[in-house]
Amino acid sequence: MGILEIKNVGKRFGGLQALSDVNLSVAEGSVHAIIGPNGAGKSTLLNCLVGKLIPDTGSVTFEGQSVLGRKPYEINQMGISRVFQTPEIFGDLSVMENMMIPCFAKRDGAFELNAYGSMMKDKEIIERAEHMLDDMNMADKRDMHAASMSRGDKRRLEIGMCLAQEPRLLLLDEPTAGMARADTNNTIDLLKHISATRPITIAIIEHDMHVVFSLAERITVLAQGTPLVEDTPDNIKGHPKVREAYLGESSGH
Amino acid sequence: MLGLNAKDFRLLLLVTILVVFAPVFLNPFPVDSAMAQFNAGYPDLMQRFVIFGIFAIGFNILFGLTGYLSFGHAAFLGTGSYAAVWMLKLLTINVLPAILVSTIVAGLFALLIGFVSLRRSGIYFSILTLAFAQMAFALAASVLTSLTGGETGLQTALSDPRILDGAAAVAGNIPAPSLFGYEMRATTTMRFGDWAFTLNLGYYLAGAFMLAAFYLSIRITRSPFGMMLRAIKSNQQRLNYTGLNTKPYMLACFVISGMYAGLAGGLMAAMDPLAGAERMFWTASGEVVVMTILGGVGTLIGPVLGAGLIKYMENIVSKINEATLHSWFAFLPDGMEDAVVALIYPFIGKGWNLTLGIVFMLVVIFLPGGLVQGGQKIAGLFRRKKSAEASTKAQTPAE
Amino acid sequence: MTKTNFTRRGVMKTGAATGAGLAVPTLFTGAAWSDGHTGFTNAPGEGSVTLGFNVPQTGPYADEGADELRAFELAVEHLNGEGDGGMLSTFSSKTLDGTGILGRRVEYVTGDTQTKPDAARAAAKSMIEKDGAVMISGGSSSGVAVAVQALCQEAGIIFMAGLTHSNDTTGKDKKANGFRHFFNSYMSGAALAPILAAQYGADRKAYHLTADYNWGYTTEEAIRTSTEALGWETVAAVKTPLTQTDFSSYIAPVLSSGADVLVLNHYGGNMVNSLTNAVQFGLRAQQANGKQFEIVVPLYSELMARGAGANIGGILGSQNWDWKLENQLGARYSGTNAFVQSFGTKFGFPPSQAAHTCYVQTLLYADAVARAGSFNPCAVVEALEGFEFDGMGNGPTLYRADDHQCFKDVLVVRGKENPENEFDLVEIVEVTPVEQVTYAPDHPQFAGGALGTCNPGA
Amino acid sequence: MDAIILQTLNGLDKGSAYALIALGLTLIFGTLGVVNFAHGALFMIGAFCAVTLQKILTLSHTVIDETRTDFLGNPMKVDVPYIYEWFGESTGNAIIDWSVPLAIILAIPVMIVLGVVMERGLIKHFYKRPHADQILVTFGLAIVLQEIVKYFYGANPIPAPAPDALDGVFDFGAMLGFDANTITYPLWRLVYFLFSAVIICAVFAFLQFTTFGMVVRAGMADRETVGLLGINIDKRFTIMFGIAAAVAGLAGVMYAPINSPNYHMGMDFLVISFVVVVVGGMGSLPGAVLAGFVLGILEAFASMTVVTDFFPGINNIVIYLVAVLILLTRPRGLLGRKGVMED
Repeated sequence: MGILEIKNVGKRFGGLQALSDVNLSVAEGSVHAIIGPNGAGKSTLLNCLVGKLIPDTGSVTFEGQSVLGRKPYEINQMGISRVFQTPEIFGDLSVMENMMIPCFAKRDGAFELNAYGSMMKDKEIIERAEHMLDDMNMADKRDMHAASMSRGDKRRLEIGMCLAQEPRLLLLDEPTAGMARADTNNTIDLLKHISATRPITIAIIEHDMHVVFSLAERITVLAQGTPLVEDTPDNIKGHPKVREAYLGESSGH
Repeated sequence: MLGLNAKDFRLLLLVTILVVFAPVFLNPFPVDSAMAQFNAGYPDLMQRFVIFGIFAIGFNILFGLTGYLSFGHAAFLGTGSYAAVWMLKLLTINVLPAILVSTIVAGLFALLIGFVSLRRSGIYFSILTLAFAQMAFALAASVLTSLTGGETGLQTALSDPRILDGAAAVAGNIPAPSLFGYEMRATTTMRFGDWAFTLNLGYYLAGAFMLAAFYLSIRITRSPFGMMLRAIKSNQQRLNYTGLNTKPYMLACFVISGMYAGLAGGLMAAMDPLAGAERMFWTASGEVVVMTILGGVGTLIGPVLGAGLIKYMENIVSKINEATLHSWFAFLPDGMEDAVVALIYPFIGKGWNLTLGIVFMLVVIFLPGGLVQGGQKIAGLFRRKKSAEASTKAQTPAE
Repeated sequence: MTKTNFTRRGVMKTGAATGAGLAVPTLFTGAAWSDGHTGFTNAPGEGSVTLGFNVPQTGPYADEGADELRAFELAVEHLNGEGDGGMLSTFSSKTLDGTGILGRRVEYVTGDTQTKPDAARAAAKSMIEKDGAVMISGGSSSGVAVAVQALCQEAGIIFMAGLTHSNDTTGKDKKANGFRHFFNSYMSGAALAPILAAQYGADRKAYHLTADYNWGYTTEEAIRTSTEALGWETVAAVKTPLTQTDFSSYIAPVLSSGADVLVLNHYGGNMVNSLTNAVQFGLRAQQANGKQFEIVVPLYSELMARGAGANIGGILGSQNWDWKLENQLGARYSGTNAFVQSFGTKFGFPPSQAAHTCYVQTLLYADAVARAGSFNPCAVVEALEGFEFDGMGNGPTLYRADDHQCFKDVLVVRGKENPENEFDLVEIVEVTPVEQVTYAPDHPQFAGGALGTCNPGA
Repeated sequence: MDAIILQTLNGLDKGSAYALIALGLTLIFGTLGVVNFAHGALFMIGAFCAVTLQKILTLSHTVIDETRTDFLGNPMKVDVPYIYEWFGESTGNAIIDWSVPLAIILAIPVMIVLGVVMERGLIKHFYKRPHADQILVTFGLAIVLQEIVKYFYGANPIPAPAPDALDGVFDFGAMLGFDANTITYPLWRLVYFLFSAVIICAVFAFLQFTTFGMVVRAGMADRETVGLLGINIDKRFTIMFGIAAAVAGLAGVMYAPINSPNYHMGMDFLVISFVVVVVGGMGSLPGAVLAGFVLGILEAFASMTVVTDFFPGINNIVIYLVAVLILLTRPRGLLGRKGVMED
């Protein structure tokens, strides 16, 4: 029984069957990649996991509890954090404030009317946030305007913000898309480090085979809305079906 | 001090000094000099400064922090006024219950309207709030006349029951709103040579409320709640995916902001027991938007400055008439006097709106951050002159 | 009550006397007005007295406000003995001699009501608190008049209403410190009804369009009551929103309703638009129930007539005063020509009824102060209550003590079909004598409210 | 039945004014994303183009007529329009009579120039500024334009009647088989309706069938991509601004005979036109037109006594009530696109 169980999930948009009969199990503590050509339904699947979309059929359970019908923030509070394709951070806020928000969310839950207390005097939160910044090697950027950082730093901050909530499952949506090689490698190292040092499950949707094969312990190949194969990276590399459906066209990677 | 950092405390101190000594600062010219026209230190205008300051501070909590532009905020001010006048009519001429009830009623009204309007964001939210306010105005001015006094407005009357102190009224005259017997209009004039400064009880009561409101707005801005509101403005999606429910945050903010408006409305009624429907018209909502932007959106002190500037124009510039102009320029030769008067005349008196429009444009073109930015520029000039101490501190938000 | 006698001129004098010292606030408690010039709000100093003229300077009524302001300027000139004296020579009371009021030179301050009760009160308060005005006058809507009147009552200032036509001003919202020279809705109804019956017949069916606010309500009620008493039937009375600009959807159903008269209980911009729309829809050219279809506008004003252009041709309505009155109806209306002469000479065109009422109100106030020998509001109230006068352009007039309303003849006018210029748009049809428009103080249309007692403030 | 037909006509007529103003506004607001509070003022200036032309045509010199006296007893001064001297009195009067339609010729260049100057001189610098700043600057501009008009023309409405030939009523009753005079409708209002239909069609045709229109439409959809293609989209947007101003101005010119123009008429329409644009859906031109007519017709029907008897006061609030209901059931208005001005 995996930490995330996807059973018979289907989703239709008008005439397009985006997902059909998707079955997937992500083992606790693993790094699981979901790959597939454009339009294979990767993003739709991800959106079904985080509450942005509700599948027409099937079930999605996280640690045995259904996530279907729950709002994104509720699913997040269950222990699933999401990293976006383009880093989604609070650009108008300082880096420290960015980090404090998930700390509050972890401690106080989805809503807390703390309108009178001073944010800068909350020792517990400040310590946690500073600790997380240290962890992410961003302590020196503490007071920077988040929007003014490089893309790589934004990505790093976003991942840090997700980790600050101590999620059991981290979902990443093409985390290296549009990144320079050096930034990509940094991100790979960071994720490896996270996986090695924390009791966390990582599910990653990725286009870049270099990233996938550097990180993943298991890979699911999605094509035309349905899982084609699921196996270890080594087996996937040589799998004829995968070559046919996917790798052939993306040999450039 | 008071749970504020040094910088915020200094700001609060500055505002406190301004409020306490406003009767002096606003009357810089001797009473009988030609410039006395520009004195603004009389009770009504000073009351308006602080009351509209409260309104704008409250509006800024919503708009400045979350970026949600309510175009119907005057509805809460109006509701607060009606509630306050009804309290003055039915319960007691003491203003405290009226102010309290006006804040609560406006808060409840905001809860209702916010609950519906916050289902949408951006321009759709703005239009929803506008639509609700316009409906409130239209109904108050017509169908609900028995409740609101219609277009004429709701006033206190000789026949009001006033359960608590109705009997104590002086025969033949409606009692003036008071605080435990001290009338809001009670005024003392202090004279220093040619200068006169007017101290008014109502002003100081409103001023005290304004300081409390200002202090509270600093606390809110610096609180975790305030940070969440700024986070909503910055990236609502990320906030949702960080396990935070934006809805109650927005609603709480909307209600708080509405209560500020209600407090302002209640104070207006306490200073002058009249509540009219036009307080809810869209132009009144637009006015607070303009005050906030003019002063500086998202800054603590900006909205108060914006409110002050607009009320000053409305009450001082509109009162300068042609005769006043002639008296100012009487020292010039006749032809020149007429020419100068003719040149200035379109901008004052009945032309005060023109001046207002020009000021709006000049401020927004040359001071993109509003009056606060103008102040910072001036302060910056002084600082540079003093020394080259470069204070490259990190950008503190919401200054 | 700790309300200091705050007068700028007074301040100057005492300030000079006490030197640079800190004056102790003086406490006044109900001093009798008879012992002089203290004991009330803004008691003027020896040299001059300040009056406050609060008129709309922005918004739709700004032109009317400008005309009121001209009249005030003229009145102040005449009081101070400048210009040709205007109505001072025709006024039946002869206490005013062109030396100001009680020997004090008259000065004035102006403010902008914006035709909003709130703004009007702010402007009035500024005049009272900052400029030391002892009387406020002006305004061009009943909402403003009622709001400012209440303020003046509270502050202990005399309010001489400008253009306000709602029954409420001297009805349920009347105040001891407030006085109205202008006529009201009831008088319009009482004056118009007989003439309508005479001109259009007694078996008419009327359709009312009424502006959805207080003035509209009282006017509709007055016209309905008066016309129904003479046999007219009211087919429908429809309320139109205050902010309406296009009245087509209210005009369109009129013809098919079976009505043969349309009564437009609208004023200002509302009236210009509704009348224009009604004429556009061809109502004036129609026959209904075998009769010519007619339109009635209970309250006429020269500025509105100008805005409506040719559409006012042949339309009946009532007015407080018209500049042609004396020329056409003789010496009963003396004062009219004197005023028109001085106004026309100074500004180049004849005055409006708004200007007239404001001019007269200023003179009446000054005269009352002079007769009472005091600026104390209570003395002024006493002097004005029950005051009978003549020579102010309206014929013999009474300021009734019960409600502070003036009673005088009311004009019924008709829009000219081919006006020669933009200042001569109406012709006088008839003047309804004062007896016919007088009502009992407790008339149901004026029920509720009480004058209270005069308040000298301080 | 006749009442329903009449109110439908009224609704279409109100709707055409709303639609025309909203059409121009949506070009600026719905697509360029600029909150233009001065749009109402453009409408007002359009109406004053009609007044101005009337004034120009009646420019006069003064002749003193000794035989008559004025109200002060002085010899009467009589104004004789120059146009009488050039064309004779009857032709002159005919020209003056047609001044409103003629004002279209004046309004088109005036409004386009005004729009372009506004965009180049002011709005251009505000594309990247927050909406708040756009509100303040355009609101300021609206006040200034309004006050300038007030300075020259006063606050009182100024009548600008339709030509006599178009001033009557049209009898629909006879046409539809009812009795004569049961359904009559003012000719000029029909003219206004047809005129707006023509303008609306012209704007749509322009955007649909010209290269210019195609680029603008592409620019509305994705400004950056079109920019990358090397097409000077900014210049085209300037022209678009001019067109939007012209549409508002023409709506104003032709509106002048319906209600006498006054200096604040723009503000009266401003709020309604924003509501119309948003109810129609941000970024949708057909949506703006549709919403204009829908709200116009609903407003007309809400004023019927059968409706107000049932729900007193509904005629005061119908537009806003409907706006609320539509926005709550259709998150992006009637035909709105996703992602325009939602944050």
